[in-house]
Formats: sequence, structure tokens, C-alpha cells
Amino acid sequence: MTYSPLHLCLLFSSALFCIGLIGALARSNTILVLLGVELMLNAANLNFIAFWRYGPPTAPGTGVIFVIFAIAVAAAEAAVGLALVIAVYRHHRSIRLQDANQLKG
Amino acid sequence: MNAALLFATTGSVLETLPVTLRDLVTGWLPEPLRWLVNSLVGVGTLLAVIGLLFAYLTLAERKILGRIQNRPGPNRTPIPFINLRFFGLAQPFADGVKAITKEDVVPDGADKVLHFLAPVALLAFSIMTLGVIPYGRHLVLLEFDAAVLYFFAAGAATELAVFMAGWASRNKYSLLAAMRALAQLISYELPLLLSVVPAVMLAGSLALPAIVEAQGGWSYGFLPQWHVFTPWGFAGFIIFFISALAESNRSPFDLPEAESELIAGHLTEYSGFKYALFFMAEYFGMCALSGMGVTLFLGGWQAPLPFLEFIPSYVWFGVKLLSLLLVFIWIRATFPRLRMDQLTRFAWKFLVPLALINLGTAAFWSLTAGWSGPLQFVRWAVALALVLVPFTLLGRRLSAGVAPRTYRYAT
Amino acid sequence: MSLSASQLWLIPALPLLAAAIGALTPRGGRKLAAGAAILALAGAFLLSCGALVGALADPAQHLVHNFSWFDLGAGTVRLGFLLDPLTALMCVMVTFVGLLIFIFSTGYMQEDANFTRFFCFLSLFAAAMLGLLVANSLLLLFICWELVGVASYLLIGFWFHKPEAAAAAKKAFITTRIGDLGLLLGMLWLYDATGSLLFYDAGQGVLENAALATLAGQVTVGGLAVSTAIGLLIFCGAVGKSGQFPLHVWLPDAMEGPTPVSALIHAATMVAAGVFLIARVYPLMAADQALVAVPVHALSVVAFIGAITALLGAVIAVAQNDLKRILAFSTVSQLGYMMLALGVGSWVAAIFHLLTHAFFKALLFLGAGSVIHAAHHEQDIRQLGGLRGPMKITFITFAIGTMALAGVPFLFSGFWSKEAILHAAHGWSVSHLPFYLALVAVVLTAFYMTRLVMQAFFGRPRSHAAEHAHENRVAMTGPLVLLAICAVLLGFLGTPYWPWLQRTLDPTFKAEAGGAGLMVLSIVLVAFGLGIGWAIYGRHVRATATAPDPLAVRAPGLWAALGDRLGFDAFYAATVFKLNAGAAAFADALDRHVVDGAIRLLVRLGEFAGVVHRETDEDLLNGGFDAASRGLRAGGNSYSKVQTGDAHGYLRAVALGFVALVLLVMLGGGR
Amino acid sequence: MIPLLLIAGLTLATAAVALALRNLIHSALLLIASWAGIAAFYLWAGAEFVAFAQVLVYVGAVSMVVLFAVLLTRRSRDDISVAIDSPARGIAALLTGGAVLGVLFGAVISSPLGAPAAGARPSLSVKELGLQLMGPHAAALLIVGVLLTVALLGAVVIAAGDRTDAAERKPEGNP
Repeated sequence: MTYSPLHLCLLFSSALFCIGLIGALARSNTILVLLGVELMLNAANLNFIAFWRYGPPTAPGTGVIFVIFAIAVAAAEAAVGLALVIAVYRHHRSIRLQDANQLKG
Repeated sequence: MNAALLFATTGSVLETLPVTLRDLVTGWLPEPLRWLVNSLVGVGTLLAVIGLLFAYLTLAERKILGRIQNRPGPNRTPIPFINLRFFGLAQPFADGVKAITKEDVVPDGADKVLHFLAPVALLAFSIMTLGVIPYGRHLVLLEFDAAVLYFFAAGAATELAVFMAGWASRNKYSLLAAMRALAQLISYELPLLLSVVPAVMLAGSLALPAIVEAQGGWSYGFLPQWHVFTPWGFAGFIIFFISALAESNRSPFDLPEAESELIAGHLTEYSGFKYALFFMAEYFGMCALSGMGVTLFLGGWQAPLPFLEFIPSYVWFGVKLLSLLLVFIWIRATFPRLRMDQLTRFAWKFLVPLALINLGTAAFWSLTAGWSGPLQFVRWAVALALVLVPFTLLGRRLSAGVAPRTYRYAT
Repeated sequence: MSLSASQLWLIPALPLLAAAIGALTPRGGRKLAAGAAILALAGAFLLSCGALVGALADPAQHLVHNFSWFDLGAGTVRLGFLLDPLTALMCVMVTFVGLLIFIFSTGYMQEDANFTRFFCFLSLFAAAMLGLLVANSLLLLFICWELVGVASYLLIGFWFHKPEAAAAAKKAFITTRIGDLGLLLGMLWLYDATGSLLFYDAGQGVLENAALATLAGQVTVGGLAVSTAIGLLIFCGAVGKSGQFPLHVWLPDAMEGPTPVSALIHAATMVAAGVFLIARVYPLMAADQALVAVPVHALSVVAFIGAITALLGAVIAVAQNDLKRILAFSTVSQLGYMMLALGVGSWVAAIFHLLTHAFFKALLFLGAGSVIHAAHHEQDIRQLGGLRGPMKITFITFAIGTMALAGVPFLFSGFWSKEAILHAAHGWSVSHLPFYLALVAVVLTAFYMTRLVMQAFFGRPRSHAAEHAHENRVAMTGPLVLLAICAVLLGFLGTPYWPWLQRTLDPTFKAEAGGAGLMVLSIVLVAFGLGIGWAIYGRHVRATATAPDPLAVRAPGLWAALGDRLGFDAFYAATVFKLNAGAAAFADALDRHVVDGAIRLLVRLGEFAGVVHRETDEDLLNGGFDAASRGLRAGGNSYSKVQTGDAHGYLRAVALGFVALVLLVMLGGGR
Repeated sequence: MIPLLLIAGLTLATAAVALALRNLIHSALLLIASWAGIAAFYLWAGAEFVAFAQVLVYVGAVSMVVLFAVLLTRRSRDDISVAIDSPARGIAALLTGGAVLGVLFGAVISSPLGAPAAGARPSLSVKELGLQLMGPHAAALLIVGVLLTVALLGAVVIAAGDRTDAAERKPEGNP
């Protein structure tokens, strides 16, 4: 069986997603976990572009527009997430994810 | 070959000379290879020209600063072999030899990899920004639909290099300076981008050649329709220029490397060739931003007057670029350095609101493009008011309580 | 100017806008918030009048405007607006009474710091209620229904710094929620059975013949027709909302809110919603009437519940001392009347009474509010007295309201509407028991209202507050006068001699003659009630606040039981609340320590056993049990790790869950 | 195809190494390289605008926030070097990630994704994109604008903290 470019793109994004996942799971530093999550998000964006490029024809630019919005939301997420990390750090004097395990402060 | 053909405007021999020359060199190559070699030739030429420009810009800067400060500036380096000290024209090469032969000191405990990568990255990104600028009617290396975006994307990456340099040096002052530099770069990126948006809006395109084309033509037969000659364009150009000064760490915004406060900022721990790379990147960045300013507001490669069109476009671009660079130097010699809080306040409380208002002015301008006769005066009046009133009001607020200053022990 | 069904949404939209304005207004913007609320409601009133004009053009027609809301799988969920005389009349009533209450509130809440918030909530309440009225979909109705609940919660608990108010708000919310569960179930069942929740939809709606025939034709558990079961479930919602037995307990407690709120809830809006709901789905409730073999008809249940509530409320009201609580129990009783009327098949009589009651009860509550405001928030009638002189307008209007409520003949609206209900109950073929219960309630109503008026307004002032009471500002008395006029005049819309209202609501209505004997009987009963009241409370008005009640002297046991509201609250506290708390605690325990708790218990047992054994056989068993305990403890700890706030664990679980899901789909032949 | 493989290899490698490094700053910088690789992929796929937006947002902005966050959350100069955690966690992570990877790969490989129609490379000029954004997606664009503003303000508020908190904390001494 031969694989189309779309297959390769999807494999690429899957691998990226899993790297992000492993990173988020394996590291205890909250910033790194956040970055892992960010990578997973990027992998999803890759899929959008791949399907826009190779997938069945849809309305022009759907994938691109989706990715643009996703990037905007990801930027917002990163800003708020890292602000939270700083706030948590100020409170617990630690950014280990395991140390931030209760709502009570 | 007669003179008429030589000097006829758009398709003239001189105008297409660079392209023709390139094709002479590479024309015999097979197709895929030719593309590659063409690109390489283009890049090589660009680097050579800009490199030379850099070399003599440093000299010009030192000499002009010297003149302004009532001293001669470098004038003692002889040209090799003929031993003539021709205004010190060989000075840049001597500097280069010195920089290369100096010892490369890396602090103990520095992050060695990053310490090395920082100047390389900075230079690489600076060069990347140079790629999209249309230097002439036929001289664009990279044609992107979203060229403006590319320019600022590559420009944004320079922040990283600054951070890397500051961090890798393992020096308190370096890190402090890097953080200050980041704050400054991020602050001024906003007005920079905002001041560009009107030009993009008026051209309806993010491609730089299209933006230049949009500024072609003359009103009343002699006044070039460059953006800088409209109220919003003038304001946008000023904002762009100030932000460009800050983005390229030039005086009066050269806080990141303020010697009196931070030794030399993120450059403290750099010496020899790496320092030269930083220096080069700074001048490249300056050139790129100036080129961008020329393209966006000063009509790019368009000639200023109709009868001057016979002079090739790249010459006009070069002239405009050089004049802007000279203004950079002039400003460095003239203004005192700002304080950190003044710097950020100036960006956020003055430039950003003005740039935002300018966006509205430009929108008004483009919407009223059809107005003619006496309505044109109205158009000008409204646009001027939109530019001047906020400027005055914001300027007063910003300088309230600051100026004029009295010194207790003076007089 | 007439309004069509497609413009009906404007009516609730206006107060909603006012609520938004009120919510965004800072505390200082009293005039803005109140002005917006009043203007919006006035606008809604004008629009409602327009709607009435539109509806009266063809009373037999149900004008609808339906639209789809969202797609749900194969089906589309549709909402709509309905314009018929019922909707229009109710809208006019709600907006008019609401408007007067709003105006009254500007005076009553003058000193409150949260004035703007109050008007925001009031507007929200009105918007929700109006939305409920114009809905042509049970779903939309339910949404507004719940919004009414929320708004009532906010309003009853408006003075949430008082623990009683907070508790009352919670009680009202939770008690009505029990009924709403039934309504929700009924709604789901209805959707399941008919595939639609629209009332009228060009022959496809649930209240139209096709759907009704299907519903009535199917039989479900216990031999009930499906329509009966659904009707009873829907009735559950009405029971909760309209304070019917056995869910009436929240209504008297709701008096903890500001008095205009009480007026709004008890007169025009919230409690009317239940009656309106049953009147709205009346075709569905009545669908099983033709069936003979069923064990119970939905409407019979309604009738009996209504009659019991009518009597119960009246009985308890006799022994209350709080001014507003007496009125609250009278509301319970009057709502029972309305349910009774619905149950015995005369829904027009129910709506007639709903309308008249709205006016005179609003009048009574606002009068009570006027008294309370004047007497520095003194609500105990034993502490009042002698207010007749200083508060002439309040007294006169209050007396008019009392006579309307008691059913004093001919001049007052309550008489005519009550008469219609009694007439209908008398004509009910199933049983005469509700009729007799209602008659007893008539006597009691006259009696307790006499007691109230005598104690509050006659005699000498029995407290410092009552001595210094004086008439209120015109913002408060004006609405009273207007309402009093309405309380008198409204009855003439539906007298047996000119039944305009009945004919408008139900074009098939036929006035039946021959009720004269009944009328005489009821007049006699009312006179009897008034007479006893006067005999006991009027001749010798109590002299001091602490003197025992004449009835308490004669029948102390009964009096105590009544004063305790027949022990309903205590009973619920002992049963339902306990059960609920138990269930909650159980769920809590389940939630918190699924396995952990059990294992910890085992650990404790193990430890205990270890201690016991150390006493007897230290060397042999101690070590073994210690080890076992340790093992169990470790087990418990490892289980408690499941929920430790460890984000990694959660993420891991999500990832593995995803893997499992994909495997399931792929291996399960999902492709 | 070869550019794609190169880009993918580079992106994956930088991402993997970034998440395995001890030095946070190096991690962040390598991740930025990874993001740039993703941008390169977009460029390769013809989504020029998205590529530059990716660079501008991630390399230009998010990276700065990350680096600031790293620097603001360390107690001493050498605090950026975080130990790799317990091997058990790492192994569990690898197993989980491996399982997800396997499932995803299996799903992708077994999916009959048809070859693209010849020459059907979708093109979308910036102008068309702008018209699309301003036309059918105008509402979403506005919402994203509001979202970004709110996120910005929220981030400032969250990260700024309040002074009283710090003042209260001081006498206790740091835990």
C-alpha cells in the first residue's frame, strides 16, 4: 500500500501530538507541561492544514481560518496559563505540578 | 544603442541591468539548477551590497558623530599598498581584521552553546528580513503574498537572540539588560506594526511590491503620491521611524546597551568576532527597517519627480535608504538617552494610541478618496485634525509635570 | 394597534432589557434602574393591550409563530410564541399589576442600599413570567418557568443577610424544584411520545387532536392513560409552583422577602404560573375525560388537591399572627380554589378567579406593605391596631381587598369569581366532596380576614411603632387606589348575566342559569363567617399585645396545632429533609471515599482488633494484624490517589481512555 | 515529499529533545525551534499567512511569555535546571504516549485516504483570506478579539498579584 502525502502529514501530526503528550505526562514542571499541551494543540493545527491541503474540497480556506483562530486562542491560553503558573509559584514557591493539587490555598 | 532606449523609463536597459546581468551569467544552466543559482546570485549580491553598506555606514557614523562633536573621527588608517589616508576609507576593513583576530572570550560557566548561537541567530534573522524588500522595480528576492507579515515575523525572532545573548553570558547585567531589551522590543513592536497597517490597508495587499505600486503617480503633475505626503502617512511614518529607532536599539532608545548603567548590556561578555556579528546584525536590522520605511511610506523605488524617472529605480531606493540611515546617525548624535520608565510610557501612552487613531485617519482617508473640489480641503482638514489634535493632547499629558525642568543648583 | 404572534417576543424582551440595564447600573443610579424597569413594564403593558386587541379579533383562534431553535440529531427542537385570549389577558394582568407593584416599590424600597439590584431582579422576574405566558412550547415555557424560580429565589433572599430570608429562599427554590422534576419528566415523556413540544402547530402540536388522541389511546403502568400520566407529572410542577398541598410549605416562608416581592409572587406572577400552566395544557389534562375504564382521571386529582389546599390554607390562616403570613395562607387557599375550578372542568372560572385574585391579593399585599412600611417593619398583628385613623387610604383600600377576598356579594370581584367556581364545583359529576370543602373554606376565609382587619386597624395601638404610623407617600398609596378600583370593577367582566370573559376565553362557553340558590347559600356562608369574626374579634378588640387570642383560650390544642401550620414543616423536616440530607450525605460519602472510606474502615477495624489482641496475645497475633493493617492502609492510600488533584494522573487517564475508545471503535467494527 | 520529511524530522526531533532536557531555557528555545518547524510545514503546505502568523505568535510572542515565566519562577540562578522526575512517572508517560501513538498510527495507516486530485493545490491569497475573515467569519473574528483582550487583562491581573498579600506573607518567612 502506498501512502499519500496526507498520510505522512497525519503521521507527522500524530507523532508531534504524542511527543507533547509524553512531555506533559513525564515532566513535573508546570511550564513544561504547558508547553507539552501547546505542542498537542499545534499538532491539531497541523491536521487542519493537512486536510485543507489534501482533503476533500470544502469551502475555500476553512482549514486556514480554523488554524488562525486556533493560534489566537492558543496565544490567549498561553498568556493566561503562564500567568497562572506565576501566580501559583508566588503562592507555593514551587512550580511542580504535583504541588498544586488543591484548590484551597 | 541609442540614448532614448537607454533612458526610457520602465523597461530601460539600466532599469533591468541587474536582471540582465544575472541572466547572462546563469542563462545557460538547466532549469532547476538555474533557479537555484539565480537565488544564490541574488543573495550573494544582496549580502555584498549590504555588507559594504554596513562597513561604510560604521565609518560614516563615526565620522559624522565626530564632525557633530567637533572632532575629526577616524582618519588615520591608510589604504593598504598605496599608503594613502584617504579620509580613513580603509578603517572598516581594519576594524574587521581586528575583530577577527581578537581573542574570543567566553565566560567560565556561560551557556556555551547559546553564547555561540545568539549572534549567529541574530544575524541570520536580520538577513532574513532583508530578503523581502523590493530594492528596485525588478529586484525582489522573495516574493510573498504576505511579505509584510514575513518581515515582522523574522524581526520578532531577533528578540530571542537578544534574550539568548543575555542569558548565556551568565552575567547579572547582561540578563538585566536582556530583559530590558525584551520589554523595549515588545513595547515598540506594537506601534511599529500598527503604523504599518494603514499602508497595508490603503494598498489592499500585504505584498511589498503592491504597496510600492500603490504609491506611484503624481498629483498635480509633480507631487508624488507617496504615503508620507498624506496626513496619516506622515504621522505613520514618524511613528514607524521612532519605533524603528527603538527596535534597532538605536539612540535615544539604546537602553539595553547603556554603558553607564549596564556596562554594555547583553554585549558585555562578547568580544572579537562574535561582537562584530552583533554589530553587523544591528546595522543590518537598521538597514532593513529603513528599507521597510522607504517602501511603506517614502514611495519605495519610485522617483520623486516625473522627469527624474529615467534614473533607475534601485538608485532612487538607494538614495532614500541612505538618507534615512543618515537621519538615524544624526538622531544618535542629537538626543539624550531616555530612562526605562519614560521609554515604556512613551510607547504605551503615546505611540500606541496615536497609531490606533492613525488607523482611523487612514480609514477615513481611503473612504473619502472620491472627494474632489472643495471637499478635498475638508478631507485634508479633517485628516490633519485627526492627526494633530490627539498628538497635541497626548503630548501635553505625557509631558505634564515633566517639562520644563528646573535645577536647584543651576545658576 | 394590534400585535401579531411574531411580535410577541417584544413583551418579555422589554423587561429583560430593563433587567440588563439594572444589572449594569451602579448603585447610585436609582432613578435610571427604577425608571428603566417601570418604563419597560409600561411598554410591555401597552404591547400586551395590543396583543389583547389582536387576540380578540378572533378569540377562537390560536395564533402561533414557531421557529426552530437547534437541530438535535434527526429532530429539530422548535420554539414558538402563542397568542390567544388566555395569553393576552394574562399578559395584561401581569404587566398592569406588575407596573403598580413596581411603582409601589419605588416608595417601599426607598431606603434600601441595593435599590438598583432590586429593580434588576424585579424586571428579570417580570420578563421570565411574561416569557412563560407567551410561550408556545412546553420547552420555552419550562425555561421561563425555571427563570421565574431563579428570580423568585433571588427576590425572596433579597435580604440575604437575614438568615431567615436566606433559608426561605432556599426553601422556596428547593421545594418548587421537587415539583419541577415532575414537570421535566412529563415534558420528556411528552416529547418521547409525540416528538414535539409545541402546543399548537397547525395540527401537529401536542394540544391538538391528533396528538391528544394518541396520548389518550395508549395505556401505561397501572392502567393509566399516557395522557393522564403526563398530565399528572405536569401537575406536579404546578403543585410546586402554585403552592398546592403537599408542597405549599414554601409559600408562607417566602414572606421573608420585601413586601412588593410578596405581592408580585403571590398575586400576579409566580403562583399564577402553576394555574396558568394547567389552563394552558388543559386539553391534555382533559384528554382522558372520555375514557371510562381508567382508574383515575388527571383532572380529578387536580380537583381534590385543589379542594384540600383551599381548606387547609384557610384553616391554618385562622391561627397566624404575622400579617403577611395570613395573606400567604389565604393565597394558598385561593390557589386551591383555582385548582379546584380547573379540576372540575371549568378552566375559565379558574382564570377568572386568577385575574380577580391577582388584583385584590396584590392590593392586600401592597396594603400590608404600606402598613409595614408605616409601622417600621412591624408585621405582627398583635403589635398593631388602631391604624384606621392615621392611615385612611390604606385602611379603605385594604378593606375593599378584604371584602373582595371574603366574597362580599355583588359589588366585589371576588364574589363573582368565587361564585363561578362554586357553581362549577357543584355541577361536578364525580364527587360533591370538593364542593363541601370549598364551602367550609368560604366561611373560614371570611372569618380570618375579619380577624385580620379587626386586629390590625381597629382598637387602640398596641405598640410604639403602631402609635407613630402615618400615611405613606403617593407612590405607595396611588397603586393601592388603582388596584382597589380594579378589585371592584373586574368582577363585572364575568358575572353570570354578562359572561364576557368566559366567552372570550372559551368561545364554546354557555352561561347556565339556575345558580340563584347556590348564590344565596354562599352569601349566607360569607355573612356567617363575617359575623363570627366580628363576634369574636370585633366586639372586644384585644387590649394589649400579649393578651391571649380568644380562640386560643377556647381550644388551646387546636390553636397550637394551627399556629404550627398543622405540623407540615416539622413533618417535612423530620422526614423529607432528613431523607434528603441522608441521601446527600450518602452521595457525598460515595463521592468522596468510593473505596477509600471502606478501606479506611477496615483499617480501623484491623487496628482495633490488633489492640485487642495485643492485650491478650501480644507476641503471636500483634505482628500479623499490624502487617494486615499496614497493608490495608497502603491499599486505602493507593485508592485515594485516584483523586488527589494530580493533573498528570488525569491527563494519563484521558489519554488511556482515548486509546480504549479508539480501540473499541476500530475493533468493534465501527468502520 | 522530501521537504516534508525533513521538516517533520526536524520538528519532531527538536520537540522530543526539548521536552527531555533538564535545562528549562534550553527546552524553551528548542521548542521555539519546533514551532518554527511547524511554521515551515505550513509554508510547505502553501498556507503562507498561517506560517507567518505562527512565527509571529509563537516565536515572537508566546516564546517571550514562556521565557519570562521561566525567569520569574526560579529562586536562584541555577534553579532552571529541573531534575527529571521519578523514573516510574517517565515510564508511565512513555507507555501512555506509546499507546496513543500506536492507536493514532494504526488509525491513520488503516484509513483509506485517497490520493489528492492532481494539481488541486488549494490557493488562498491573503486578500481572499481577509475577505473570508471579514465576511462570513466576522463574528468569530470579533469574538477572538474580545477573547484576546480579556485574556490579556486576565493574565495581567492574575500574574500581578496584590501587594497586601505579599505584605502579609513577609513576617511569616518563606516556607
